[in-house]
Amino acid sequence: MVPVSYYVVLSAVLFGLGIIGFLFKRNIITMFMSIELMLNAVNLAFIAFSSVLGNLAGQVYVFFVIVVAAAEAAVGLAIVILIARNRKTLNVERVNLLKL
Amino acid sequence: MFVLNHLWIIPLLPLLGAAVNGIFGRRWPHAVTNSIALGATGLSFVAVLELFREFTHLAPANIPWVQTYLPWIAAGGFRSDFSLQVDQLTMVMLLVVTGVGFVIHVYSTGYMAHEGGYARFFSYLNLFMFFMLVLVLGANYVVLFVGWEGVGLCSYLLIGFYFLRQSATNAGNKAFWVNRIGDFGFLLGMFLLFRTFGALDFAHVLPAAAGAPADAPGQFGTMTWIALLLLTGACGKSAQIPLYVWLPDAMEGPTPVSALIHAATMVTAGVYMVARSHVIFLHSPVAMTAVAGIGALTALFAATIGLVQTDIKKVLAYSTVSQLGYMFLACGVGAFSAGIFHLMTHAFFKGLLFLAAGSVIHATGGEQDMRKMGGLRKKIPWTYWTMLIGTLAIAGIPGFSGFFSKDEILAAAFTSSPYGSTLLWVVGVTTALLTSFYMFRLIFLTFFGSARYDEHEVHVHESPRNMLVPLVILAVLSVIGGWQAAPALWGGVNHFEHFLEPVFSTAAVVGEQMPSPKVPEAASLEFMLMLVAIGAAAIGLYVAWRMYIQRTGMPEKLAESLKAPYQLLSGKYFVDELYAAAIVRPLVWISRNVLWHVVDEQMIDGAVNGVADVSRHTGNTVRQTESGNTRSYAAWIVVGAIVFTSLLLWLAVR
Amino acid sequence: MSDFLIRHSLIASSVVKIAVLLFMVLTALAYLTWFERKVVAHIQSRWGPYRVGPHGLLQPLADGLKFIMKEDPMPAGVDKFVFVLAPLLAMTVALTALGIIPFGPQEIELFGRKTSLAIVDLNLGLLFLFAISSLGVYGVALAGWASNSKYPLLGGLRSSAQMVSYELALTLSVVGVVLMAGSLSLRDIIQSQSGWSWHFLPRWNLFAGPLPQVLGFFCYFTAAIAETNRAPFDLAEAEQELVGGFHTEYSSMKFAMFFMAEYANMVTVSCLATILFFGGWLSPCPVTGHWIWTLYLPAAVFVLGGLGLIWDGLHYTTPIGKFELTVLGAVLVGVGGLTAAPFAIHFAQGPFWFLTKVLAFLFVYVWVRGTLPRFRYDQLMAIGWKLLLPVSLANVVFTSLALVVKNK
Amino acid sequence: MTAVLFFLLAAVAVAAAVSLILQREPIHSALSLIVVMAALAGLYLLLGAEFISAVQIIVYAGAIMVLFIFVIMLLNAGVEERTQFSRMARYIGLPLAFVLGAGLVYWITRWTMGTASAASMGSVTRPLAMMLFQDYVFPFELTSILILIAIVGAVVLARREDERQ
Repeated sequence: MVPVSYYVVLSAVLFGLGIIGFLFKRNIITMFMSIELMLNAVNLAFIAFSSVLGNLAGQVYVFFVIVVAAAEAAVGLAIVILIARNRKTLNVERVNLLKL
Repeated sequence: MFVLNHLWIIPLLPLLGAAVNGIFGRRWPHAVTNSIALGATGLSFVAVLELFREFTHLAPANIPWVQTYLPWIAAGGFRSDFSLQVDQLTMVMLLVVTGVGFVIHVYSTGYMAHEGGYARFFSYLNLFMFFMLVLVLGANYVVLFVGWEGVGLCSYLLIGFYFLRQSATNAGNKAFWVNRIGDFGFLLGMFLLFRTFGALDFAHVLPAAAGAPADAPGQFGTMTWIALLLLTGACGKSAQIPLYVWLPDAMEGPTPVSALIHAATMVTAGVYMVARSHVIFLHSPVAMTAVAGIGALTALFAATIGLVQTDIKKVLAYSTVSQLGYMFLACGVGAFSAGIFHLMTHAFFKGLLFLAAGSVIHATGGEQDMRKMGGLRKKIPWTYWTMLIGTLAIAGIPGFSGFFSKDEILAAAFTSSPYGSTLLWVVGVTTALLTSFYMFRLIFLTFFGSARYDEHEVHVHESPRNMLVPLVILAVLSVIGGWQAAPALWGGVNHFEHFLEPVFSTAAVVGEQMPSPKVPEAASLEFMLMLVAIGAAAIGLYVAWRMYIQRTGMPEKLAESLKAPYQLLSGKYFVDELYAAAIVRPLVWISRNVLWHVVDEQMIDGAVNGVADVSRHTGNTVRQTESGNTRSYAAWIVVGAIVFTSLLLWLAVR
Repeated sequence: MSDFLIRHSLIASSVVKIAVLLFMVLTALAYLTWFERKVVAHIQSRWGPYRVGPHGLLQPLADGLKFIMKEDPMPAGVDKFVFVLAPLLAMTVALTALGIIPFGPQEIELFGRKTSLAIVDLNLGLLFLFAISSLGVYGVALAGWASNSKYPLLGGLRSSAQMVSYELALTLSVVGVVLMAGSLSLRDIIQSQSGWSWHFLPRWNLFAGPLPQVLGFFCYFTAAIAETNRAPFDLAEAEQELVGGFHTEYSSMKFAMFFMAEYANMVTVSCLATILFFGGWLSPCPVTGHWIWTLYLPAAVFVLGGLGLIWDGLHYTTPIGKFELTVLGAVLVGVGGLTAAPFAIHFAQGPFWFLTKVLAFLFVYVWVRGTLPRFRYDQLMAIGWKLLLPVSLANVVFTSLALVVKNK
Repeated sequence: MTAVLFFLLAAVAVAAAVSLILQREPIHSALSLIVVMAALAGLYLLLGAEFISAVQIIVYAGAIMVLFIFVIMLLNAGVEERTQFSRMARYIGLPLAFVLGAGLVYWITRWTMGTASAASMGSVTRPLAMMLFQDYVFPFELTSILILIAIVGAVVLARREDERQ
């Protein structure tokens, strides 16, 4: 059997990758995906712990996380559409009016 | 027992009147305003009468009757409630305040009928009534102080009632400031009281003080300091040297105000306070001497100034000051009941005099200078007669109220040891002489001789009835007001003194610790003194008659011959100028050059602007991080996440 | 060799089953096209394919040859990876979904290991079926995007929107059945429908249970047609307006993959309809008592069909036709005899009934296509969101209420 | 067996995540993300969370990512341009991410945890449902409300100006 710490390490790695993606992608949609990646990593950790602790609460929380992610995607993508419509670009570095 | 159980009714009624008139009165016709103001005052007067009836049936054990309504300040050991108290002294004050107050309210409806701000005037007046009643009803120094400050406020408002006149506003400010000085002393005295006795309720303080050891003559102990500080407050409120300067200027206010506030009631608050805390004063010979000295000095001083004043109200004002000096003199020689007695009679006749003067002014169309009057006797007989009665009363002509009270004071000043002394008595008698002189001078200048005003412009007319009725009432009171003391003349009992006995009995208690205040005086001596006093009054009357009826040219000659003293007197001893040079100008200079230009502009504004600059510059620097670039923000978020996570893990492992 | 197989019997049996299934399914798909063309033709009173082989029976072969032979151009400026990925994805998903369908109750012995008549038998079968079929949209969407051409893009957009919208209704319409069965395993669902009410009416979910799932079935079937982008919901490939829709740029094998994926989806959906609402492999008539003869229905059908074919072949015009048809008929008769044999008769029941029902559904599919005109896009969306979704929700609510009442 | 599967899926997931970052074509990133999710679903199966893994596929892969791709197609998002306006992210971003990831890994490895036992709990679907609809019913309803709000918000946001009236 695989020690749970492996799963958690994997989730940590995925999380870190998500952060890197979030930091290094310029495309708003891709950054969004990176966020989803982080969420998934967290879910993995949840599930791993729930299975090692024999407690289903972890899975319940994953359920909620997924729901929230869905809502977030709906609203966020709507916002992305607005941005693309108004600024004619998806590059976050060109969407920087809010400064100084 | 209704009013006794609901003392709050008495002050509350005027407050309601003030509120209603002040808020809505501006749109209402005078009739409504009158009914409200008079209703409020009259009702509270009725309540006081009822209270008096109930009070007489009260068992001596229950006196003073204290009613505590709600706790007000409770800080550490300090506790002060909204509590009212009734005893004989309060009773007298209540009767005077509400009675005279009501009468003057009635008078005002006539006097102010043609003035602007009618409702405002009555609202202020009612407010004054409220605070004055709180003052006399208060069961501890704090509540008393509330009333004290409140009446000060109302006096300020009413002096500056014609706020379009620069002089009026200045006078108001002057009164306010001078009173501040006194109140400062009063506050310090209260603090010291609390520090000494741990409470400010009369019920606690006075017995405790009675039990405490008295200061030896010439010793400046705690008692002395308390007494002197309280005396400062009293001097401020009751216009004694050196703080009397505001009262003459206070005549800028409407005449009823002068009558009610600056003659009958408020200015006597100082006397009331001294009498209220007589125990403390009795414990310090120094303080007693100070009170007596200040009183005597003020009496003489003001009287001399009054000799040469030409403004009818100014004369009365200075006479008020000197009469107040009389009261202080009485308190100073331990004859507190005499002082209160004079307070009452003075309230009657001085109120009467002011109202009459007001009537004269009203009749001559706002003329206040006596040199432009004369021969009004026939034209305004009612005013003339009532004012004459008042003059007789204040001059101490036998049979009139002033005679009894003044006589008592003089007797006490002469006889009562250890405080009394011949000197005080001499001063008192001199003052009496001067008083009768300038009062009759006023009468002769105003009502006798030939008319010195322009007949065609000024149509002299008798005042309306609602002004005359109060005059009559007060005149009657000025006559009979002193008769309770009459029996003392033929060895009977002085009812007034007897009535106040329980209050000042503590004086007797204290008396056992020191040489007895009153030596049993021989009736003959008493009689002698009385004769001298009457003589003094008569001399004053005669001299005035000589100078202003027989040989009307005499005063000018006199002024010519004695130029320097005349200038001195007419210049009121240049006290105002002295104060201006010694205190006011330096203060102004310091305020402008130090407080304004240095403290305010440099320090305070500097601090504020400095703070603003600092924050602005920090903002400027921090602002650089707000690049508007989401990725930078993300990086910052990561930094935060790292910090937070490491912290959590550290806590978890630690 | 054999012991190796026995040691890894799980893998081995799976491989075998997959191979068999693939063969059958692909053939079936091929002949499904023939079937559809025939039916539509007769609906429109045409003959349909007739030339290639008797009754055009060899048409599918010809089509297959054509697909393979054709040139496979790669349009300019396409995203090559995605362009290739899309049809594969569609195909894979469609076929994977079929792997969960159980075709019969009995278990078979493979390499000394009993396995069911499905490639995998999950206890969350239904859920996974939806999970996989929900991936089907990618094939279409990616194809539309990768083609770098406006008609495919529009088609892809349309179909992805359409699929996502109807997936909701599809999933919700099934919940009623799941509630009644109390399980997500297809096998359990079928088992829960066994039995007869009043001794003649099978207790299938369509007309039995606490609440007959008529509404559920209606929603399911409508949504299913939309899911599979079939007429009248085939806007993604509306020839008249979008040329070919998402597969405009595709040709030869890639196009064939889309084609097969579509038909595979049809089959899957029909199977699911059978399982969920029509009692899967359960026989419509009780096999007990004096109904026992129904055990021989499969054999009878096969034999009669075979005899009919032989008769038809004898009268057929072309010699090849004569030969083929008679041979085919003979084979069918043989199969019929086989199914009548005592050792196989019980085993044959399940698959026979199952496939019969599926065939019926496929016929309905074609029938609908031949009958109904295409919807407008806004109508499509309106139906999806404003009709099917509420109705299926209501179905869920009522079913649960009925269950509560029943369990009281 | 499970170990092999684990390392296989883990490798797939990490590789796909890396490619999500490296791809410049948004749609490729999306596809990589889908792969990650599929791999994760497999891992969930290994961990015995079959229901969640199905949900993962249905919701994430089947709905959310479809939405992403839909938007990408709608906006016709091309290759992203590699601008470097943010010095912050450019210079210290990578170190930061590594610090965080490495730190997490380090701390995790320091702990000794039991082994994940997929078999330990049989079919979790029923107990999960019980938990969801009994113990966690309130959060559940809350999330439903959240979804509703999200729908409304998305509609309001995404409609065009001229459709307002």
